[in-house]
Amino acid sequence: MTQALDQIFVLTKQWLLGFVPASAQPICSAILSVVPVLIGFPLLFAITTWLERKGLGRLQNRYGPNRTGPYGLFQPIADAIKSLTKEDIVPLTADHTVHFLAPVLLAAASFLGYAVLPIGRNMVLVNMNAGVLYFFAVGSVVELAVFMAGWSSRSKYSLLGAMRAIAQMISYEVPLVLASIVAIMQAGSLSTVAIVDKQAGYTGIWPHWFVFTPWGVVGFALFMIAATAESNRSPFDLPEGESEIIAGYYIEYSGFKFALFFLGEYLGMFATSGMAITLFLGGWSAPFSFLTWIPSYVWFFAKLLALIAGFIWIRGTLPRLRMDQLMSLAWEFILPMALLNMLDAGIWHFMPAGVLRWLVCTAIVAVPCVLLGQGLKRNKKFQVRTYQFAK
Amino acid sequence: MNLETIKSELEAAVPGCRLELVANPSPSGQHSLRIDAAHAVAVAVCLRDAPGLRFDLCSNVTGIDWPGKQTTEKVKLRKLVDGTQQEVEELRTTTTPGSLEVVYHLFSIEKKHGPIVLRMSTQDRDANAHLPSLTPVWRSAELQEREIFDLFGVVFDGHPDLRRLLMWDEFVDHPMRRDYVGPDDYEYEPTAHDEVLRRANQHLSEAAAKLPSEAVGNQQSETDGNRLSEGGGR
Amino acid sequence: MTVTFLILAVITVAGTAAAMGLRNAVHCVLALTVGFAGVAAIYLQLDAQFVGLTQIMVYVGAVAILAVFAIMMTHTPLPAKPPTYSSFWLLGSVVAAAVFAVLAWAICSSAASTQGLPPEPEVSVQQIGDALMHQFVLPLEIMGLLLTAALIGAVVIAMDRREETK
Amino acid sequence: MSSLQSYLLLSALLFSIGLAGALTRRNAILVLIGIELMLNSANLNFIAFWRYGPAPAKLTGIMFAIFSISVAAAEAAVGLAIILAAYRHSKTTDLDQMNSLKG
Amino acid sequence: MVGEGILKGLVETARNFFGSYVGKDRLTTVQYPEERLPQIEAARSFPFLVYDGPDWDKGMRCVACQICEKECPPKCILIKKSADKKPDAVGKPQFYPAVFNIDISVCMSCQICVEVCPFDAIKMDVDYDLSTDDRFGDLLLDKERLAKSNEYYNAIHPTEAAAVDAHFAEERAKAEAKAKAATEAKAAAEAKVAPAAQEQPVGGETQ
Amino acid sequence: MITDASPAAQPELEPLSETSEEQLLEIAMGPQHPSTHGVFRMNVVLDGEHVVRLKPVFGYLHRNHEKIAESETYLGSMPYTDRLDYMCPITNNWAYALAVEKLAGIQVPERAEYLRVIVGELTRLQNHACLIGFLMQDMGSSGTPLMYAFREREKILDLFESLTGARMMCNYMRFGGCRVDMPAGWLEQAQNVVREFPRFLDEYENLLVSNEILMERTQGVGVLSKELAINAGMSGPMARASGVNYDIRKVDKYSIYERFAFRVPLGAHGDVYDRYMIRFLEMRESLKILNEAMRDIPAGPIVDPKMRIRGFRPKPGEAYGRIESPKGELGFYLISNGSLNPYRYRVRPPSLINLTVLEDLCIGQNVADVVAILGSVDIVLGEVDR
Repeated sequence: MTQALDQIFVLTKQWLLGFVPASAQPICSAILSVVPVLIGFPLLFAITTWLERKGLGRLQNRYGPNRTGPYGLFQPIADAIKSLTKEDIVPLTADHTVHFLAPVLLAAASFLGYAVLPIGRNMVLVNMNAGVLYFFAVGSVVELAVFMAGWSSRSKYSLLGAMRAIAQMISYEVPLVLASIVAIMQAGSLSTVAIVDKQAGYTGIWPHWFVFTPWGVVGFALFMIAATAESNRSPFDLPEGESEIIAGYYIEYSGFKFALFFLGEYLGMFATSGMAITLFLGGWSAPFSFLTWIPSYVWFFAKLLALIAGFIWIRGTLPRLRMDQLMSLAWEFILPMALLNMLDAGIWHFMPAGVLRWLVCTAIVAVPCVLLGQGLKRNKKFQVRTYQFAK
Repeated sequence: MNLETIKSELEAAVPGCRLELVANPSPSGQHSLRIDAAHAVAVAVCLRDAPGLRFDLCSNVTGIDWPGKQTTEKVKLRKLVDGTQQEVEELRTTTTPGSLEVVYHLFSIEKKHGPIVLRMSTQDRDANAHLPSLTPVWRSAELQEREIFDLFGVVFDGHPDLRRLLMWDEFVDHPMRRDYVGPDDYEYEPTAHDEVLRRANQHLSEAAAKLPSEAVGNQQSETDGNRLSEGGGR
Repeated sequence: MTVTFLILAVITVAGTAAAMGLRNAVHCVLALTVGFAGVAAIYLQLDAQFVGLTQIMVYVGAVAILAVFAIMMTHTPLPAKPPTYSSFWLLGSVVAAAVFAVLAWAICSSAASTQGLPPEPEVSVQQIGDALMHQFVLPLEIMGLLLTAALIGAVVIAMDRREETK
Repeated sequence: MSSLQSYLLLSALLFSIGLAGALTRRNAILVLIGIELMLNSANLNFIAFWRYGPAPAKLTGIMFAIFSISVAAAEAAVGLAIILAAYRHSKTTDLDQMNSLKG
Repeated sequence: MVGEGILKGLVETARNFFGSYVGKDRLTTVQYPEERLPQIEAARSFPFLVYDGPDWDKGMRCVACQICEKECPPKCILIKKSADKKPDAVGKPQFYPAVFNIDISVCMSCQICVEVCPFDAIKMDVDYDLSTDDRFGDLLLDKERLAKSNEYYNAIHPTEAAAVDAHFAEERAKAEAKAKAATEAKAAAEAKVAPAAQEQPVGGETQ
Repeated sequence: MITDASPAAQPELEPLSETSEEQLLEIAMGPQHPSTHGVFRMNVVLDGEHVVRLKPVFGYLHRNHEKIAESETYLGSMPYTDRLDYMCPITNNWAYALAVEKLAGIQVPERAEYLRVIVGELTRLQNHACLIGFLMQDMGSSGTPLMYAFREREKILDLFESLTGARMMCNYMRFGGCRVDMPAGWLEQAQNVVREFPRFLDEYENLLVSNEILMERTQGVGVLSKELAINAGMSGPMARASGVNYDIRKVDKYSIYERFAFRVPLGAHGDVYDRYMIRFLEMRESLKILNEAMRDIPAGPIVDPKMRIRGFRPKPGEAYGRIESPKGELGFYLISNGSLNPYRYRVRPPSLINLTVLEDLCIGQNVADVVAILGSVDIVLGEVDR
């Protein structure tokens, strides 16, 4: 029963494929795999916008949306209708073709990454040999879409936003990849399925997730920081910096195209979160051995939502960084840490299991982390100040 | 701080300056010191830097418009009327030119005293409405002098950036002058106040009568006038 | 197979031709990315998965972006002022056409180029890694050195003179 | 078709397009891009020869392509940096105007 | 340690997040059309005219003295004095406003008209649901729409209204006493002078 | 001594054409920009993201308040002052009332002075809390601190409403006192709010003060030197953050501020962080004043019984009255010619004058810093443009 529930989607697909002739089976199989993803993740996007607005509202002591439907649940639908019925405005001097293509490309590129995300046991669109590489390769297309949007709008704000976005994305792609390399090293494969399989199994009730190792937790933290920057989320939302350059590269978009940017941003966030789950949080595996009866995809989405909640929490708390600080964070902290972390993962691999391994590996990452942090603080010369009062 | 002693101190420090005490009859007791334009900057620098004075904060700068007055009086004159000297009563109008006055309120942050009120007057309200700018002495006067330039029309010589502050650059008049009449091309809200509309329309027709067609056309388009009357008819 | 190849080839050629022919420099780069992506797809079709993905990552994700960045930073007039092409564009085209003719003639007349497709090889990423780390470790090291040198060189060359004086 | 020959022809075509671009464009960045295109066509050749070659398991072609891509990336970086430096000097990316060594 | 302040902030927002489910003081939003804040006695929105008795037109306290019209800072009041007089609350014949308009699109709710009114005739309303789709007509309140009963006034500003009523009662008592005294005096006079003059009519036909 | 006319050197800008190595980007921040706090425009010339030039453009909200006041009675201008700095209407009322009281020599009863201090300091609390919230909003913190500030402001506005009848446009002061006395239970309610306020400040402090991102964003940004601050007439927290010891409550000893023990915090760096922390500390000091004032408030009349509402004609003369409003020195300069209307009515707006140095603060900074600097100056466009 558990087995069947776990594999219900896989079995359904096979059952449906039984009705089509063998010659059409590959294409039908592809369609049957892709369509749920194309529907499911936008649906998740809708739910997330609602969750985000609700959660942010509560963080800020507000109710959040509560007028459309029970608990404001229909808010995403209302938003969709609103954005669909809005006038689509294209600036007169804009490069119309590129202006049109940019959101389409962005949304399309955001979808591509899902091909290699294992969202459940036996539930991956393509079990690609170089899955992680594929993921990062299609991720880089987003930059181009962002540039197209910013450049084609012929607006100074959008150009500023595009420049910021590209600079930020390029800078953070390096730490993102480097942070994920530790997991690849341990799994010995670029295939996402293999990485998840490597993290299966339990010691007692405790899972073998990579995040429960010194290099894993550092890698995960670095990956999440870089992923936040990569998906333009607060506190790294400079490209769209509401209060500075208004909406950045998509300032000149309205209506459905604007919604596509929104969709693209959230899909990117889901994809990178999904990749973080795959790389460090054991993919679809249950957190405790006694919970394995819950279907694998449930676990995947539960972890995804947990990470998204973290994103929302951080967004509701932190102010935005400045461009140069963002860059110095990437180059002075995250990049060295990621490189060290790779060394740490290597040492972990070659040291015999035991307390000593734990101690050594923790020390290797913890000490530089503190030192780098202190250095960063000293370089920037910021401190909590004390104030004097006039007599 | 006695204004008298300040005055004498200033006169000693700035040779040739003409200072005048202006009494203030109100209970506030804030008497002021009228300085002449030629020595204004020197006096200001002295006020700021003299160790006993140290008025380093120029808090408030503002303008006052004193429009010219026309006074008519009956004068008895000896005149030749029909070949004989006669005493004739005659109306004589004297026109005082009026002036624009700029007032500076100074305080001292260092010595915590103040205020001392400085006044400067222009010669008239038109061509000679020039005064030296005290912005080089007190930076705080920068925007306020611009505002006075904008709203009163005092030209501050030596101001680093004398542009209109609140009104738009194409605007010609100076709205804070007492004789300023607002243009009627405001978008008057149709209101219950027939009085407003009546005044607007009246002013409009006056303007039309005063100016040849072209100027009126620039200021006030035909449609605006129609709109106003429509609003009035509502 | 053939159809896929034809489609990809058409896309690639169209993209690259547009990249070399369009007047607006940014359009050129955008078209170029299409061409690069087409080439990457052809690599994938030739079972060179790793190279294909690397191609996308390097060319689309880095070179194209660098190019547009350079275009933005050099304030290239968009679209370019009428003489988009060099003064000896005719000569250049003729040379290019001649090169193609010679190459095409050589390819068509070559016996080796008509051979059939061998069976699909097993190329896992692990194998590539192994090869890089064992057989090709020296080139890899040199490549690393080269990339470092290029990185430093690029930074030094492109560095703003004002920054240097600080 | 779709044999080695077609890949080679495509590669030759790409090479010529790149060459034509490199020779005819005035914009230095586009010339650089043309050169990149020529490198790409060479890569395509490597991959095609590897795939149709006698020993695809030996990965030589792939290795060549990987190294070639790396070189191309390095070349692009340095090339664009030089263009930027030249632009700072001569305020143009137009090669026809960048013809003087004195600047 | 770097990140300490960030963590502190995260804890603080989390506390607010959960606190908003627990404590009322953290979630102060009022769901407006369904819930409303308790009416504050001192609140003010726009002026209205108080009338006594059942008939708004007859009982209007306003005597068209036009003080409020003069004192109104944005000049949003328009009053036209009547030609005749009507008895007021005390019984004295007074003018009344033939036209009394307030343009509440101009009014800035400053309450100066209320303060300057010597007759306690104009008071501040507390009604704030005044949005309308007719920009001009509905925002120009005439005499009829301005008139609100004394009971209504008592309901919205009880303390203030009680004081006013007491004041009026006093006045009325005084007037009555005066009238009584007058009638008594008159009666006394009548007792002296035989042909009694009829009581003065209280209507508005004088003048 | 007299020769040197400009000690506080204004930044001399080289002509743009010579310095600019690359093409500069000129963008208009505002009048429709989320961070310009109303309709305000800054024409910013950028080199990359660095500000080369910045020209503030004023006047979008100009309604010539001073001209209107010349045709109003003295009292008639009182509700207009609410609309100057709409974040703190009561202190505006106060400054105007103070100026008129100076002009006409009116005494204020003691209870009214206490009431004025209480509402004035409450205004300062809500203004500073909101300012910090807005500043954080400008730095991109999704409005969380702003919402917390608004939550507390709501409580203070409730107090204002039950006292004055309006939440923001209070129109509370009268010449020689206040308009109404506090209703029953108001003092307890206010004491409650004041008692709860430190909790909110602690919360704010946890959220913001030691936040590394905030410190990085604000420390060393928009530094204003003490000399320039004095010379450019900065006032209020803006000046005190630069170390200028000048609090009009202490200097002028107006109203009854002498009676309260409060301290004036001073900054040492004059950057955005200092301006923000000074406001924090001022709120704590305001709480002290409030506690003392609420404890000591005497009974008595709230307005000078001799004052008439109608037909108020001060004798000819002039007066400049000023108070320490939350934004800085808010002064009113009045000239009476003995008629019902002031001959000249002038507002000395702290918001406008504090903007004098905006360009000096922003040059060389980032676009992102410009909004933070503007936020730390604390302007309200109703007052800037008047």
